[in-house]
Amino acid sequence: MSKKNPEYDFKWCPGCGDFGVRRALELSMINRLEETGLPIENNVVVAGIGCSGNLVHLLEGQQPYGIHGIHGRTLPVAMGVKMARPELNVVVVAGDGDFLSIGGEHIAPQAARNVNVTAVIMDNGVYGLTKGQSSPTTEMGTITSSTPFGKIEEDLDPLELYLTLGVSFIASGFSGQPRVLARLINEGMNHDGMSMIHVQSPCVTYNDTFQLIKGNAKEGIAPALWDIPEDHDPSSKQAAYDLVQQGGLPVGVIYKDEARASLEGNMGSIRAKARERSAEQLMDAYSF
Amino acid sequence: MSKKNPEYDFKWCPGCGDFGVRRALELSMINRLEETGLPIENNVVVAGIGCSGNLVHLLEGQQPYGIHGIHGRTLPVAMGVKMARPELNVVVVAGDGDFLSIGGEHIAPQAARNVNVTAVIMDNGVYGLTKGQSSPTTEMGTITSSTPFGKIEEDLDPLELYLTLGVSFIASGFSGQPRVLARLINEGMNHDGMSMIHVQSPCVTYNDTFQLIKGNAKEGIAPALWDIPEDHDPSSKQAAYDLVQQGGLPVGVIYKDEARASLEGNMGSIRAKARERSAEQLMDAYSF
Amino acid sequence: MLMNDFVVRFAGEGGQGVVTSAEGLAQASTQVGYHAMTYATFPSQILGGPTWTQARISTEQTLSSGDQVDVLVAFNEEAYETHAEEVREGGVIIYNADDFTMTDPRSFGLAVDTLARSTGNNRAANMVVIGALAQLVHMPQEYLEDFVEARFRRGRDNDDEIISSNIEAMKLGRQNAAESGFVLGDLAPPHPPDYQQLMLKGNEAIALGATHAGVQFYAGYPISPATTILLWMERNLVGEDKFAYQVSSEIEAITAILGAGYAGKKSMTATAGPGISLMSEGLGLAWMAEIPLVVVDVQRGGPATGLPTKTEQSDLMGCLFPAHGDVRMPIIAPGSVEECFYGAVQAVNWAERYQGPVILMSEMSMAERVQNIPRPDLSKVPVEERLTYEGGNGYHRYSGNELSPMPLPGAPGAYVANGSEHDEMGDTTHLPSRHIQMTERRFSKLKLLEDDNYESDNPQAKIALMPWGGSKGPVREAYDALREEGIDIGWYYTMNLHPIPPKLRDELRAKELVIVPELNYQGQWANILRFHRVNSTPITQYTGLPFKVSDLVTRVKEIMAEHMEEARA
Amino acid sequence: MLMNDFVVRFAGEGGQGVVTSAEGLAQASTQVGYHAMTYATFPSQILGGPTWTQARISTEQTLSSGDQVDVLVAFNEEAYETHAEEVREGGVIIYNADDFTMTDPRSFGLAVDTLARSTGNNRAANMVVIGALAQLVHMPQEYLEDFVEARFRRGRDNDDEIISSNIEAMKLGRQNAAESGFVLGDLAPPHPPDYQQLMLKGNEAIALGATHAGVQFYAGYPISPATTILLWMERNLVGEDKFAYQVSSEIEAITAILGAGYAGKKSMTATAGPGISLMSEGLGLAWMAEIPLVVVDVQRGGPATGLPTKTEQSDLMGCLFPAHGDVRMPIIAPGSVEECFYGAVQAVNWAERYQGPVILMSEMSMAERVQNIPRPDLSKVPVEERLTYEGGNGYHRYSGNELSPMPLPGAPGAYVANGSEHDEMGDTTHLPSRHIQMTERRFSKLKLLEDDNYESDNPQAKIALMPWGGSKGPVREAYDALREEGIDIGWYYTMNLHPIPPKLRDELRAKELVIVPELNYQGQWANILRFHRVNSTPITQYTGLPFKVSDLVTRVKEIMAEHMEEARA
Ligand SMILES: Cc1ncc(C[n+]2csc(CCOP(=O)(O)OP(=O)(O)O)c2C)c(N)n1
Ligand SMILES: Cc1ncc(C[n+]2csc(CCOP(=O)(O)OP(=O)(O)O)c2C)c(N)n1
Ligand code: SF4
Ligand code: SF4
Ligand SMILES: [Mg+2]
Ligand SMILES: [Mg+2]
Repeated sequence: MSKKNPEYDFKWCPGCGDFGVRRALELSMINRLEETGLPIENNVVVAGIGCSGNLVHLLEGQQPYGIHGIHGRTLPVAMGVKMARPELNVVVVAGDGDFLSIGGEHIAPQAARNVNVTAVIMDNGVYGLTKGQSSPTTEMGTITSSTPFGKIEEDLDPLELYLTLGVSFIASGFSGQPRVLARLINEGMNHDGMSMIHVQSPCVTYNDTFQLIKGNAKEGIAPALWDIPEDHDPSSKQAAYDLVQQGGLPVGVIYKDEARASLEGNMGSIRAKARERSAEQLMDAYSF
Repeated sequence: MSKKNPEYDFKWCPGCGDFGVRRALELSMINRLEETGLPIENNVVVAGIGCSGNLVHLLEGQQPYGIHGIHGRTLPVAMGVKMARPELNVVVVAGDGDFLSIGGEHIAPQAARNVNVTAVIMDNGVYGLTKGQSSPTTEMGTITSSTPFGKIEEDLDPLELYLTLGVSFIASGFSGQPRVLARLINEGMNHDGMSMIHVQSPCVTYNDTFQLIKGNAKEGIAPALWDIPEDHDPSSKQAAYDLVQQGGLPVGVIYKDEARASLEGNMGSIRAKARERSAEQLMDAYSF
Repeated sequence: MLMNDFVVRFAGEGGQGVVTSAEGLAQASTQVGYHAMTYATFPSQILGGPTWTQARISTEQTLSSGDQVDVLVAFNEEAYETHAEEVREGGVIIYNADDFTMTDPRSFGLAVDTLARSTGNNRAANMVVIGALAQLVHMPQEYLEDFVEARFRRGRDNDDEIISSNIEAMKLGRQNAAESGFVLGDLAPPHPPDYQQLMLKGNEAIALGATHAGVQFYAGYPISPATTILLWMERNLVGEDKFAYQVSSEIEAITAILGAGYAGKKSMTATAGPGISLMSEGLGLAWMAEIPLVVVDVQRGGPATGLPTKTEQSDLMGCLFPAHGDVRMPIIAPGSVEECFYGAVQAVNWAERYQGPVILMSEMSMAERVQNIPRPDLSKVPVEERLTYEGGNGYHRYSGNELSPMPLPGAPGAYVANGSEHDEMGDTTHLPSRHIQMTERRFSKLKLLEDDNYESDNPQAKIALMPWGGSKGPVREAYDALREEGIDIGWYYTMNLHPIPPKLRDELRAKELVIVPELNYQGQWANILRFHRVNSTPITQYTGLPFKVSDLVTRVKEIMAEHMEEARA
Repeated sequence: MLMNDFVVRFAGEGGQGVVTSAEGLAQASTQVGYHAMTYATFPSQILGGPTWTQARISTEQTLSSGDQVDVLVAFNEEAYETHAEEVREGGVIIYNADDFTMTDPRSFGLAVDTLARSTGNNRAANMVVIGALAQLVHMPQEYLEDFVEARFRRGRDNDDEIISSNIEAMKLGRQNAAESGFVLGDLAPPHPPDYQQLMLKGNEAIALGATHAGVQFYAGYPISPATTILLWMERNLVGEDKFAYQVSSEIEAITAILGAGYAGKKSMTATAGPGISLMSEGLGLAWMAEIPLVVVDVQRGGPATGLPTKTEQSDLMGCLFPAHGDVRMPIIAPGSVEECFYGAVQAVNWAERYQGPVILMSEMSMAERVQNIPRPDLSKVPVEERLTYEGGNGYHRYSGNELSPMPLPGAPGAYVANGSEHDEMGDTTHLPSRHIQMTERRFSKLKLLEDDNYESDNPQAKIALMPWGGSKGPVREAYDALREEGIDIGWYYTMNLHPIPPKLRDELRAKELVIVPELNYQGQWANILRFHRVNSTPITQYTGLPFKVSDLVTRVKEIMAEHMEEARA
């Protein structure tokens, strides 16, 4: 909302990867509007705390609803919104620190429930907003402001984690490709279940990985980025594991389980079994 | 301490699996005393909240130190004890709800750090102490007091999770085999890094799985329990994954990475690089 | 002689029917028009373990479970050892002759299980006990038979069998009691109320109240003594547009209901102290972003894991000020099972009315006791809906210094519910003027919750008693006793701890002294009253048990005496 | 005319040298014997963004950063627009002529970067500014040169080059200022202290104090404005038996230091409000199980995520009563950078002495400002060690109603540190007698922390001022001003908010009125004083900024007038 709003006082650093992710989300919401005819207000963006989370304020154009709450709690908040109002499209935007460190506890349960929300994670391998501390995805050995002698923790592989936890839709992307990313986000939104869109979105100020990702011919740096081949079968978990093992930054859909019911779907089956009663009827059980 | 202590007012139900786990831990501490000559007070047992956690009060014989704190926080408390006093042997005892639900957030970081503690998890697939609600390892579809129409969440595979998170020692056991279990616990204690001993410890009151585990010839129920074959190579992650995929209840060491340094070891390398200063010396930097 | 009051304590091992006997007696009595209240304790272990339950039968409304035990039913020897001294003089002890024997002159044995088995119905043991108890106070047999009829007539083929065996069991109990020669007196006949009643526990009353108030979203994590609310909701909050679910922690519970509240649903969770501590940050966010939700704190002994099966009123400071920053939660603290129902309705109404978090503070002792209450006439219990925004886009959700309509996702009026300080659209800002406006806005909304709902009695007295929450009953009984003794003391009570009714605050300020009996060490409510410039002093108890009326009477007199002393000095 | 006081505000974009210029001027001045204090604000974004820093140079000890701006250095036009009105009349504005031009009669331009470049040292821009400022108050050039010498002489081959270019830059600044014709007066010569000094920030003082007190274990999670303590510890708390580490959340931080405290190490974490909320349950456990640890709360604007880069004193209730159950944390709130050091030492000593959690409440404004303080003589700052158990096994760690020696793992005396209510060995129990004993034991230990350390001035006055924490400085300045005007008002101050020094409490009770200026909405400390039966009234401000001395003077007079009114009425 920044353009319209002089009081809002946060800006991303010039060149920050998050600009591309913002563009991608704007595009995907417009695509969705065209696909479904549902207004932009039908989207709820639940944002984590971090440079990344500020995306919810920086979106241009027609505005979705947003929640910018406390650090690490995007998933349960999103679950609350979705299960209260299943007709809404709920999107989580958060950073690697917010989602994988302090918020890490919420991934497993949401994956087990297969809550139908789409999470877009802006992974820059660092805590940006607090000025450059290490995050779970910071490479072991890296020197950051909080690891002055090098990080002595093994770095986490989020994609493998999502697979193991049973996330039913997993895609990987790069902030430098907003249109590709938008398509992945839309596919996640259309998937009836939990969707993870894990995005490499470099922090140019504290952990600039643009060159590593895109490569640099002159300096003989091969790009980490690679497109997932057409023939990859996202319905196969084994294929997904193998793909993730190859390392680098794969772009595309890694895994997709369309057979599994979402939490909303399973609640339906409960409703079928259960007998709904009014407060008056419920009181009768205690009445004399 | 119960025998000596009339005021202590908790008892496990007759036949509870946790009796066997208690026996195993008593044995492993005695083995350790014989191996190392270090007194029992050199052990610190950090207990979760649950029927399982009461083990710390119910241990017979010579008493180790214990912490019986709040629900779900055994791992970070244990990390604090261990990194403050690396010479101590730190053991976590907790239930599936305490460790995998509310405490689930702490596994990934401790695994990444490879903190040298040994965690003995008493998995009974239910919340025992609160009288029978579903836990992350309760099978999907199961009817419990908190899932009156059947659980609609996929159940978690703890062993696969530990592997993905990079736990450096992973064993699986059964409370019905205290001596086998004691050996696994001792191997975990001797491993320099994070050790998970995941134990099936049935809740006879709310989720009695003894028959499923041990099988019942008459009723044609094959035992879920199987011994990990001699030829399994615990140093191979792939072999470990394959083994876990086979399902059932494997007994033995699933994975063991002896190459990786523990957090304590890595701190040593930092100490080598860093220059230690006294408070007086540190003040000099600001002095004039 | 005629008794208006009959107190029985059942003690034994978990699983011996301690609870079912007590609740059976209570039910039998209320069926025929008596008032009844039980008090239950729980063993900390799962199976077995020493436990006891008390039932009080009275011709009048019961305020406490009574500290004068007329009859002790001891199911085993340990129970006898532990509770014998609680029996009033002239009282009787019935011991389970199947389990042990003894020679206490006040006692006679009852072979509970043997007698039950002789009726061919092993499960009728508690009927044997009830029969014997009825005999001791000459409660007519037909009373009991009505109850058995009402309880076991369920349209099964063997209904008649079951009913006759249970009646048989009661008769055997009666017969044995009669042979024992013990008599307590004649329980005065009941004055059957002419209105419909409910017989239920505090947690059930809260769940029903919340349901009537329109709660449609419930997320919770098991914890004693709040678990039964979660289980109730999972069973009953089902159907279209309804959601009840066990989440992975209290942090998930509070943030999930926050999302639901934002999305427009009336949402709630219930927990105990440890959960309240974990919900701190989420409660602060709900306050900051102005999101309606209700948190029920069924208090147990604290701090930390504390005393999960004991009762206490020590979470007040933690609930009023759960988080960092300038926050102060609206607090409703019911004082009876009936108030649990109305308090729950009010909590939901408050949350919707002022658009923010509300905490309903109950207690273990109310959560688990059974009590007869008048059946609420739902058509007379108003339910409030939140003020929602109906206009177009470009709305400023946080404009002004007072409550404003709340937009709901899906409809125009998109904004960001923001936990950082924000401007009128909900975007983050650091302007001093905005922090001033928004802070005043958040506190000004509390005014919408101020009302005049409080009890007062003998208002001209210079010294007053003011209990809160579950101590209301015993304190009221003590108050009545003191007044009968001719002592000039006033009575004040409200469920609305924050905001406190302004008139009540002013009345209290005018007192020389306000005495606050409460079940905690610090005198938490007494402290808060001094916040309000009321001269208060607490009577504290931190045993994990409710107050005894007799103790209260003594201690109030002591404090009044001291006060006179000082006044003279 | 002679000036004793010189206040300069530097305003511009993040990255333009706003902070370095201010700290450079402060350093240069303290080097030659002036007192200096800066006040820094931070842009909420990472690069750029409007920001300003103020430096106050004085011949006397500085208490606040000053509300009379003598000179504004505007690095860009927006900065001029925003801050011009803050300049006192007769003040001067220096604007960055490389960035913009303007015509304010009070102003002259300085081509900061061009001039710097002309010396061949692009990084000397702030020296140009400092030179110009020195000229305006006729600060001798040799003062500045001493500073440059001291700062840049590092034994590098090009030291001379760097030094001469910086001196050259200053001279150019001077020259331009002189040509501008503006003069403010002559800054009175300093009275150089005859003792060694430190020039540092509040967070650095806390880290140093903790280190001196023997903290060996630190776990933390990044959060403004506490992050710098974590980073300091990770760099400096290294070596055998020391551990400093970034964990995955505040819940891990509090539970990890709890484990370390149990194991016998002095342990600490630092956070801000949101972290305090997440530490609730862990703090309750430390209280319950009697485990020493220190939590530093560097307060920022709240509630929730609040105002991360602004200052406030609104966490008091959240820190005193962080959790459910009967808990009340010891609180130390330093009021200056110097007290940050001594407060930290005391916090660690307290934790070890009473064997429990202690909260040190600092504030954004102190955390980030640079100030000169006397270098502490560590040999005179006592460090306490916990009372540890030395005997054999079979020890009852929790026996009695008072502090008892604490066993350490590895040695005999094994027990269970238990978060449930427990008996003397630490095993869980539900006996009322135990809950009574342990509750009284936990609160009785607070007595060990009571002392008589407080400031008082003009004690016979009927009305007194009592600030807390970081508001001490401005309130003291206001107090001095009021006294000079001949107003009869008293002064009280202590770092020990809980337990409050008993003598102080009694003195305050004797007052007609105690006025409490504090940076929050509710008047949190004023409320707590009424807990203590002190007649208190707050002066509140909730802008995210510190008090202005002039505002305080006015508001204190108003309140005193009202009070007289009422007294008369
Ligand atoms: C409870 C709590 N702890 C800590 C913080 C401080 N904090 C704000 S953002 C952040 C981490 C940001 O890292 P990440 O999630 O990776 O987002 P990025 O800035 O890199 O986009 C932290 C620690 C907070 N706001 N709340
Ligand atoms: C913060 C908090 N939430 C909830 C509880 C209540 N509680 C105690 S034990 C427990 C779960 C026990 O399940 P598990 O960890 O599997 O242990 P088990 O009893 O099955 O051995 C819960 C929810 C608590 N003590 N603290
Ligand atoms: S600090 Fe990094 S992540 Fe944050 S805005 Fe700047 S570039 Fe982006
Ligand atoms: S409830 Fe289950 S887990 Fe708990 S003691 Fe009984 S059998 Fe064991
Ligand atoms: Mg990041
Ligand atoms: Mg379990």
